[in-house]
Amino acid sequence: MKDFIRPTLVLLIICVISGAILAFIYQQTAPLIAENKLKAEEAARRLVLPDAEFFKPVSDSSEVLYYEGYSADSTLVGYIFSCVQYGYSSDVKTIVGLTPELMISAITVVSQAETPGLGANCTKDDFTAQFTGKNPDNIYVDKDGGDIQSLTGATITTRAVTNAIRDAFQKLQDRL
Amino acid sequence: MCAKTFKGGIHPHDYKHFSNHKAIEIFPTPEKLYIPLVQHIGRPAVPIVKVGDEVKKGQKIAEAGGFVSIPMHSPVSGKVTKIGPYPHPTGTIQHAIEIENDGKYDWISELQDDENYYSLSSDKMKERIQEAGICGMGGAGFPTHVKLSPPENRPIDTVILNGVECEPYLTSDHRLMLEHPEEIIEGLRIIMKVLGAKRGYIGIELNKKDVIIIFKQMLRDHKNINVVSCQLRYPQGAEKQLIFAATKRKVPAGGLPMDVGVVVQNVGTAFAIYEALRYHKPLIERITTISGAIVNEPKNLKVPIGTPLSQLLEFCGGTSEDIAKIISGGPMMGFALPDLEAPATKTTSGFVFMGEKEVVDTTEATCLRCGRCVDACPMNLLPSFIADKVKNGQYEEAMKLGILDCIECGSCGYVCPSHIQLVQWIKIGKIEANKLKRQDK
Amino acid sequence: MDFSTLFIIIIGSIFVNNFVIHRFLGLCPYIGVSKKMDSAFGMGMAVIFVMTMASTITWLIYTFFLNKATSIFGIDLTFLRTIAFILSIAVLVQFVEMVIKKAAPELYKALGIYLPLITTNCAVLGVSLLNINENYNFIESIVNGAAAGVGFTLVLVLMAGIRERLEYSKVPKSMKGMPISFIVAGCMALAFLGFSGMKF
Amino acid sequence: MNLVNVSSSPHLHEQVNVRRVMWTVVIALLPALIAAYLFFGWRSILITILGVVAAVGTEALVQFLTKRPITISDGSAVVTGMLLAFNLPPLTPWWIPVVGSIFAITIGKQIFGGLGYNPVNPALLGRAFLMASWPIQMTTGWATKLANAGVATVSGLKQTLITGGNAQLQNLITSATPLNLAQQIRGDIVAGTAGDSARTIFHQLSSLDYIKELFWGNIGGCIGEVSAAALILGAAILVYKHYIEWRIPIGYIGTVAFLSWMVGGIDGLFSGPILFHIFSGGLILGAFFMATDMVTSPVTKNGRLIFGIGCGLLTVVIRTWGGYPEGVSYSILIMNIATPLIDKLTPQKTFGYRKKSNK
Amino acid sequence: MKAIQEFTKGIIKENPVFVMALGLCPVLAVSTSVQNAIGMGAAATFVLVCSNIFISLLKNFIPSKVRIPCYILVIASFVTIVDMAMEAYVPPLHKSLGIFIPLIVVNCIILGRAEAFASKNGVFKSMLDGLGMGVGFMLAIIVIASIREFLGVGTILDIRILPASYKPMIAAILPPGAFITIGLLMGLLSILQNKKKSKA
Repeated sequence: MKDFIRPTLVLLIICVISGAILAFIYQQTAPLIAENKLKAEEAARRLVLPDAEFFKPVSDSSEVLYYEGYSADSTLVGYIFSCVQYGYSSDVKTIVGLTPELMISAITVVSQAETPGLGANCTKDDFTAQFTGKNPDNIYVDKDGGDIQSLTGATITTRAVTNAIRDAFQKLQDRL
Repeated sequence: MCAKTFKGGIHPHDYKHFSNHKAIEIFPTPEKLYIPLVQHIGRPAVPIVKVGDEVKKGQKIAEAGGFVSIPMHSPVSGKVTKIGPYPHPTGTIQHAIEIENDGKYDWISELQDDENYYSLSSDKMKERIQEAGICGMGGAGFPTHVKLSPPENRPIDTVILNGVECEPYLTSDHRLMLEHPEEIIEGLRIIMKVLGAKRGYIGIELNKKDVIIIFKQMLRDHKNINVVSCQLRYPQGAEKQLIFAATKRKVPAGGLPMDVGVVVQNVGTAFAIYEALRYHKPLIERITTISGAIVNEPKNLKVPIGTPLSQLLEFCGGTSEDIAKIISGGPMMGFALPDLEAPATKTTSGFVFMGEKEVVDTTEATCLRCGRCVDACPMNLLPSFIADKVKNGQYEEAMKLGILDCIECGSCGYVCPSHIQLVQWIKIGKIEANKLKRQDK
Repeated sequence: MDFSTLFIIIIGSIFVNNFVIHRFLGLCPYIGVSKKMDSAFGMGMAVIFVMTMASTITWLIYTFFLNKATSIFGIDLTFLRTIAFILSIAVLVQFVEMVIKKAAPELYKALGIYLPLITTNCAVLGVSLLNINENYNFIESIVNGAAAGVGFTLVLVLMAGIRERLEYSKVPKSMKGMPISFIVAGCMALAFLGFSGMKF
Repeated sequence: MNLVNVSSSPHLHEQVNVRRVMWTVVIALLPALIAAYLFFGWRSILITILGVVAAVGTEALVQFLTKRPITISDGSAVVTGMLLAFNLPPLTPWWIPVVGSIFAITIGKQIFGGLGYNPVNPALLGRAFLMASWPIQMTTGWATKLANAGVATVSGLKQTLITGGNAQLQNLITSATPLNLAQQIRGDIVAGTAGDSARTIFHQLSSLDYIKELFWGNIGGCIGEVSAAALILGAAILVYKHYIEWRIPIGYIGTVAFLSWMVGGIDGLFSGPILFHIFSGGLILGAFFMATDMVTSPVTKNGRLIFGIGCGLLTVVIRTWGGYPEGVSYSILIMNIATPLIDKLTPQKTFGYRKKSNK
Repeated sequence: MKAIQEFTKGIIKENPVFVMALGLCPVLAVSTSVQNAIGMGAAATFVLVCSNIFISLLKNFIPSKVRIPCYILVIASFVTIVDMAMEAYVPPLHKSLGIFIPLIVVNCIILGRAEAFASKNGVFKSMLDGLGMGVGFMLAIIVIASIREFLGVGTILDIRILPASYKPMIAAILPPGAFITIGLLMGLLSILQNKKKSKA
């Protein structure tokens, strides 16, 4: 019986101690992590809508649909929405900024795991810059007859970004 | 008429044109003969003569060493001069009885002509065959009386005479069939009677059309005997392949022809059986082909057993260039000999001589896994895989791949683009595999 | 139940994002247990079994104990994820070993020696973590676990086939063993790139 | 008596050896090269020569460095170099075939001990490597003789499609790789995002007139896959010589034909254009010259059939749902990897094999 | 003197990756860039050193029957700490290493050292051993990552080495590149070792 009790006890002790330590560290880091996340999101928003000072989420009953961006004097300077579509080998998530006239002010690809050197180039400025000033309702990849120049060798990724923006915009259009 | 055949196999050039038009010539008995005690499968024969004994032609000089063995008879009258080791046409050294020809050709007893041989009882027939020292004359040399005594539970309904002669160069069976068709048919009838078989077939390859025509004509009255014309394909003459071509029966892997109720005999054997029954003549001579591109006069010879090869070659006018290879038997399955000393035996269907140009390069390249050996294998084995296993000493694996079912026909080696000596590897592996098998038992 | 989603998960985990050659999970057994086809197959079967079980159990643990939104405790314990998963996998493997030993001695003979190796197979923990990361639901997690195991078995058996053949080849001395196995793995990964970007 | 040769039987041998087989393959590939020259110009020859020279040079160098006998004269490196170059676009940069050949010979072949030991086809491995490394160079640079007949790119064609113009479709389609185009159109049609003009083009592609063009080679594509006619001529040599056997090519092409008929169409199941799928892309080249590569295909007879069917299945799967327009080379590579397994799972029954009798 | 050996052996003679072929999954998975390699190496080293110290400290306290679960617990705790710390302080790195941070738990190097070394040796020695192994592990990933990043992107640590006109060999940073690189490196190492042996 003793053979049995001691190991269990030791295991239990170690469990409790490590659990306690982890809980402590978790409490220390959790706010930091949450803050990081917010910061990252905020940074992305600022990137696509540089004029805005603060953002206001506009939500449906359950989820956030889009953000409104306001300048320091509380005038509406644009909208921000995020969209996602499966590209070549991963979900490509894009954040899009719109001017009050509903033209694209800027976009940024925040997460993707496309082929390095090809699809992964969709995060580069050369690529994202071409969206600025376009009407999100009518963007197509050049191979589909539009004027979004596709990444060399990565039409599928390009299409994922472009179509995601268009689709998401068309869904939101009535609410904006 | 549709020619019959089997799956797999190869189409080598048959080289039969050297000698297939040459009538059988009788080779004059030489000064000295060397009669090996092993000319067959089974126990060696036991000499019953001593050095110095006088022997007559047809006299028994060695007794069968057991049931699976045959006696030997002197092909000549003369004196026993030596009993000892002598080169053998399998490329090995075997004990042989040396007899010096006295030039008298005295028979031990004059040949009888027993016209009523067919009415003999089957046991009597078998006895006479056994006494005549007959073994399979196609190459392996299995004692004939053993083959004619199947166990009770293996009834034989079919006898197939093997006149396929699929080995290139060899024409001895061809000439025999052409010149002695009646005797061969009689031989077949005897075998059928001994075994109580109802059907008989004679398998002949299409490159012997003349023989096929003759046999067809002669067999018109024999409703139960048919000629099977076989497609030109090597190894059509292998037992299992011939049985399949003639009867569509498949001999089970690891089994014997009698498992499907068939016995196969060589046409030469049938001829010897006929002679033994009708004339009480022991097996002391046979037809042998001496051929090859470098042989000046390729011939089919009726040769006394024990004649050294050197004399046979001399009789054929020697060679036009240096001999690079001497093959006892056909080039596909025969043995390469180191010199000309070996004598002709009961199983020697021919000797083939090759010059420098004909000898194939035997340096092995890497296996390309092309699978040509697989396509060629008449037994549907995987020769290259088996050879790989043998090379690595994995004999059990090789057994699983059926190494013991290999009939060593050489088709795989013939087609291998990498010139891998597949048959050689398999032969080595078989020895080891057999050892393992015995251990298991 | 959306079958097409499941189908995509299955194809994805077996071919497109094969655990071993695209996600680099379970490399140790991939290199270590791939010398003979029979043992590779045995290992594969054991892994399929354990991966499916582990996916099930870890998903349940995560959903009902750790994740704040769905937990019965109502507190966020996600930071205990790693510990909880690895311990439950270790216990699971032990338990499976015991059960198989009693219930199916034949199976135990075939799989027994591989089971202890599986605890430290990162593919098992990996699939559990991925199920959470990908937000798979219960059925999807189980299917993903099984499919990942099948994918693992597939490449393991293929690898074993090639390595058995390499036994007979003249690989340079310095490349023999592990180095050449990695080269083969590289060839496999190149070939499996053919599946990338597959969409239905 | 001088020493005579006492090797084991058989003492006869067919007039065949590795060198002869390999050089015959080279000869069998020449018609396709000539066709490439006719349709794409001298550059296709240059690319091929670069591939061959790099392959042979690498083989010699590696064998010299590892102190093995140098076997470049057996022609196998030449075949590898040629096949690799045949899988490249004619206008690809000059260094592509060179790098590809170096990779193919070192990693694909010599590292395993040389000819006969490589688990996968070196040329295809080289191509897969190039495809992964320089996809842009590998998927652009198509040449076509009829470039002046209209807009010669897929994008141009698609543009016409979207704006709805149907004029001179026939000429337009003679551009880039038709397979690529067909897949894109088909994808759009199935997804319901394409108009009637897309359907027209798809039907044009599968029309008999167009398939004639495909057959003779009046299309864009890789150097070696341009002319099905020239390839079949070369393959006939190999079949006649018994260097390739029917099971792999027939199993392969048959499966592709059936499956593409089943799923490759735009009007539901069993509406696919069979001939289009057979003659477009690299199927003929792959089925006769690459899948049949002796070293990397199964040895057993049933195994070869399974291998061919597997190649066909994967080709159609990749063509229809994959990220790449063409699945031939990847499907053969994958089946190469499965070859030892196939060999093991398809043991041959020995002649006369019976299940253990109940005796 | 001897203590130094405990440290250096892990770097070359008993290098966990190249010589003992342990912990391969993260080595191949995160070696797409030198930055990732350093991050992964540092994380693993931290866990190695800490777990070695603790296990060495607790070696007399832990009954041998449950030692493996105990080790796993200790290791998992440290891994979780690293995981949380990285997420809090270096989020981009945490993101790019992904599930390979929690997977340090099943890294055979760590459990292997705990079982083979720390449970039998003193605290100081165990620490040095852990440090040596960790550094060896880190160096190995860095070597592989340097090659892959150099060929596959043309940079090292995001500093452009090759001219911009260099067309990067993307395959090097894809899975096949990882396998082939490590295969060739191991082959190279064994050539060097053979040379050394033949000299000695």
